Amino acid sequence: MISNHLPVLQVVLPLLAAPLCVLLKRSSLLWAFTLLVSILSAVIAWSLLQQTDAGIISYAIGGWAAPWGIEYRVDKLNAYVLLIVTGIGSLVMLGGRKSIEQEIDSKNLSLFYTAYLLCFAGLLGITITGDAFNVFVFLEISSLSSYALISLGRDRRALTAAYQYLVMGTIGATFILIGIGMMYMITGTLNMHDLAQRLPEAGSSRTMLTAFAFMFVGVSLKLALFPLHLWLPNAYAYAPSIVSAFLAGTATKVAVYVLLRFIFTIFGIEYAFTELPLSAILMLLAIAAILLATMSAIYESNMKRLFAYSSVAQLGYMVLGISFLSVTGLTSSLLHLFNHALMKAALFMALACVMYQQGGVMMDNLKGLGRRMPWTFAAIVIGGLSLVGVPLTVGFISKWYLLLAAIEAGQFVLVAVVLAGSLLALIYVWKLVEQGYFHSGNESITRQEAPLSMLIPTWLLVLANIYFGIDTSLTISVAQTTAEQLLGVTQ
Amino acid sequence: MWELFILYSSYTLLLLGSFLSLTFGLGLLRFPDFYSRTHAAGVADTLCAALIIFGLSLQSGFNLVTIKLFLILIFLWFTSPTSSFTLASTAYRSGYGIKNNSSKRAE
Amino acid sequence: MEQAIDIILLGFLVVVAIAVVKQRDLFASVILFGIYSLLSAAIFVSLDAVDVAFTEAAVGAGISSILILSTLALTSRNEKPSSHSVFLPLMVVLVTGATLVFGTLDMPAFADPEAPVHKHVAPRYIQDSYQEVGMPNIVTSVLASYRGYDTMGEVVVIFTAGVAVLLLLSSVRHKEDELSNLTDLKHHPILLNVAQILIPIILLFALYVQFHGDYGPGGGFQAGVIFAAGFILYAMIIGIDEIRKTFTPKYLHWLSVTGVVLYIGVGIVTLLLGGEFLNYNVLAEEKLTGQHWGIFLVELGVGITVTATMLSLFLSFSEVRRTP
Amino acid sequence: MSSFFDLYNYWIFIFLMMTGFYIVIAQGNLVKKIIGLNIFQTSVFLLYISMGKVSGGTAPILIEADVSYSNPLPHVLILTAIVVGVATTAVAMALIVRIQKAYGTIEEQEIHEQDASL
Amino acid sequence: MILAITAIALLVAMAMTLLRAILGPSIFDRILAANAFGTKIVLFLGVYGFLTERPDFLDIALLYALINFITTLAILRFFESGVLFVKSDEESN
Repeated sequence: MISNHLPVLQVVLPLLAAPLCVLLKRSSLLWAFTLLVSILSAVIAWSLLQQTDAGIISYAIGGWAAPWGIEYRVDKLNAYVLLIVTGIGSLVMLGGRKSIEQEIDSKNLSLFYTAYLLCFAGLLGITITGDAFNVFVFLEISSLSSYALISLGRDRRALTAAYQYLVMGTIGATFILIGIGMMYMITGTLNMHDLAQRLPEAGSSRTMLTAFAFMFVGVSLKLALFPLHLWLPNAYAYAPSIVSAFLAGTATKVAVYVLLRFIFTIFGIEYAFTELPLSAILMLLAIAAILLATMSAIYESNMKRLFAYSSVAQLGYMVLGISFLSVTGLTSSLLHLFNHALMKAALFMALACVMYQQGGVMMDNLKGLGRRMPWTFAAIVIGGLSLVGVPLTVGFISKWYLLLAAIEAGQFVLVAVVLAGSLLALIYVWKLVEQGYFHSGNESITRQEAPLSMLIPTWLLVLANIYFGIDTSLTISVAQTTAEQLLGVTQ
Repeated sequence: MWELFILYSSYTLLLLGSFLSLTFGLGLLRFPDFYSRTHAAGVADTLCAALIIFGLSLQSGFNLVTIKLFLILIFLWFTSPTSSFTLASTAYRSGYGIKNNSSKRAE
Repeated sequence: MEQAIDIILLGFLVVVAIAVVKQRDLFASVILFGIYSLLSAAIFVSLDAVDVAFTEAAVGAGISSILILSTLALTSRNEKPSSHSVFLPLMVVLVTGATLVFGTLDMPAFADPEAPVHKHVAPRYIQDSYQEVGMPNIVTSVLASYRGYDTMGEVVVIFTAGVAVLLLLSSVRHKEDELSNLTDLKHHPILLNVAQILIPIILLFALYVQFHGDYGPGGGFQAGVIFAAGFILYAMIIGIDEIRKTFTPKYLHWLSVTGVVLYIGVGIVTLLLGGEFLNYNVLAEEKLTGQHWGIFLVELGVGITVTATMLSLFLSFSEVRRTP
Repeated sequence: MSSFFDLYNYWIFIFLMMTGFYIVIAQGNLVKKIIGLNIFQTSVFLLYISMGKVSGGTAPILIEADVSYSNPLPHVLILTAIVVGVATTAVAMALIVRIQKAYGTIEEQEIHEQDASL
Repeated sequence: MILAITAIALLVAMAMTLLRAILGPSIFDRILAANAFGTKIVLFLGVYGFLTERPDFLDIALLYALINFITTLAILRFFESGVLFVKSDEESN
């Protein structure tokens, strides 16, 4: 019986758990409770992914059939993203306790976990729903809670970063709202599946074009697609470490999912790529993101900002993959979605360890870190190499597929761009290595390794980076079937 | 006959109310300083509301709508003068525009 | 006639909006925004959206204004002229606006009954909701039953805002036992008397709105706001201390949790009874009775959470220390 | 082809939306930006509601008489959106209060100057 | 017809009130105008309900009256509590 209700439980479980945090006072209990909820969600996501083998799952909430009520619609793509979000969430939470206790005021702990779970539930809600307006509602749940979470950073700049994010995020959400309104105006429905069928029937019109434009800009704001990424570096840099790790691993991935969903499912490839020059637009934005954001990262001295800029660049790779409109390209995007979540979660977790021991994540804090915190620093180096795309790491796999897609499309300029991006990334990774291993300074070196409770989850993520870089059968098969499903290719 | 009488008295009340509301607007706009504007607003507002609401309730007959109309009237009668009074008193306490003209605190 | 009224009201809106842009006094901007909100609520009425008008008046003109005012009281009143270049924002706005206007060109004419919007999903709500849900107010049926899940999200949004504000302001708030000289308006005897008469009426009105939502405009959200407004009035005139002692932050937080849990709980119960999440039909033997119970309970949940959160927001802001 | 009188409503709403949007991106005071954001959102709500209007229709609360009703769905959506709007405003205001405490100003420019001078 | 005249008269009064709210000059004028505007809109909604033959939505007008009162008081309260007013006073002197 319960397996029929899994789609709704996926969201309702953390949503119900969030207010219940008020019952718990002790930090350890709160942490254990949140972790339990995260893991249960991951289990649900895993079994949903299994269930999608048999076809698309549709769940009518309230018992009202699809276009009238709100539908949860799970296909391979959502299930895959759900698994990423819940998996990263669980691992981050597993290692988060010490860092949270250190960075968050003890009297705010229960509210913090409430907000965290709300954000978690919001992201899941966006991903799983089959109703366009419901996306907006859950988007706001996750956004509002993430504004609060970001503002909890110790630096006062966290406040301005959160404010900036709030303004940009609300503009984005309002644009999405306008887009949804116009789509509703053309078709009279809000259900995505129904929209997908009725939009082509309505024929292309200027209203539809505007709807598309507003949805695209709105989602791009949430996605931090270049040049709308300005809120992201500060938001990730000044948020509490665990929040950065969680958001970097999940929030932008969900935004990419929304982009995919509305381009491929709602508007359809036909409209988006044939009638509109979307491919070219995406390609240009992606190239700009890859090159410019990576360059900004090189000059950054705050590590969290550095990796935040690199996130913008990595999002560029995902968007580039989409722009090819081929199975290989899309596979590379989806792979990168997963891989980048792993890399960034690992890196930000490692930075959380640095923050925990050193009290800061500036370049200076890295001096001699290779000897003071060897395990943590090794994690940062491996994560960095994965970002560059060195073989035997996950980064290599997605870059490889991206290159394949570029070659397939005959776009040799893009091959050059991807390679240049990787080389530029190598520069900032080398800067880290140099600081960590060669600038030991004169002070006597004392080992100050992070506590095991943080180190183990970090290393789990790092090992996942390596494991999925070697054994690619699982990820590639899922990504490939999803890509085929999205493109409507049947084999 | 009776209905006609009711209807016409309703019209009279409404027209009177309209006239008063115009007077009120004019007073608010044209009076030279804040306190006389308060006067215009406070006096005309209350009577105007009463006239219009009586006029409307005559049209509706006696039902839930009338009750609501009277509730609104009571509410307005309580709140509108109270706000005007509080406003004037706050302005007075803060020493606004008592001797020199309203230009002092003009922003 | 209606069109003329419509045009005049819209004209007012335009004038107010431009005035807000020009205005440098933030207090005046808030007052103008309140007017803007009231005006748009009047337009909502003229567009037949009475429930929306109800909410907009309560929220936009009421709660939002009060929140912004509370912030201004803690910050500064005058906006400094910015040396921003006007050109770039103006361009962005012009391009966005032009895109939107371009989009309207293919839109169905205003109020066209043949527009696709009225042809696909909505007719079922209008024709069958009375048989399926049993409420004369279609908006309530759709809100609480057909799209009840959105409304659950809405309650969670409000709850999230409450949590976020508590988190943000906790470090700058007065301690619970630390009494500060929060002012009241008790020295106005007239005000005091009026308040004592009005407040019970307001609370009664809130109850009416809460339970009359099936038949007329209203429902849990609006009622919650009115409830909170009543208490806020009390706090402003008779004294905030009594309110603070009655509704401690902890108590309010518990209340808002109760509301959310009540809403989700109804969903869980329907799951356990074998229906889909929030399928109220299974709550009773008779489908319509089930719907009635379900809607009653979820609206109650909404009302509780909204009252508690709005009050908590107001109190959070009013307890912020004035000195750093 | 639609004529001016069919669409002027929408255009006024768009003008209002853009006025709000302009306040958000052009003005430097943090509170003012939020007021602009509210105006922006309220105008979007107006746009939504106007598409639910049916000429000759009446409010979607059933009455005995045989009349046509306006579309209730946009009303429901906007009810939710209004709530989201006030929630955003509340969080923004709390942030502004904290920024005032931390920086002593709520002007964007002065905040940037303070951050840059670090 | 008469109802329409009343509605128009109220709208004209609203326009004048609005002008006062925008022109100021002092904040008190604006508050006064905003408050009066609220009253006018309450009356207008009443009349409008009768004009469109669905007068059963007077709850909204009632709510307006209430909210209007509360916001006016809120504004005044912050003036009474002094902090702001004193501050801006010092600035202007």
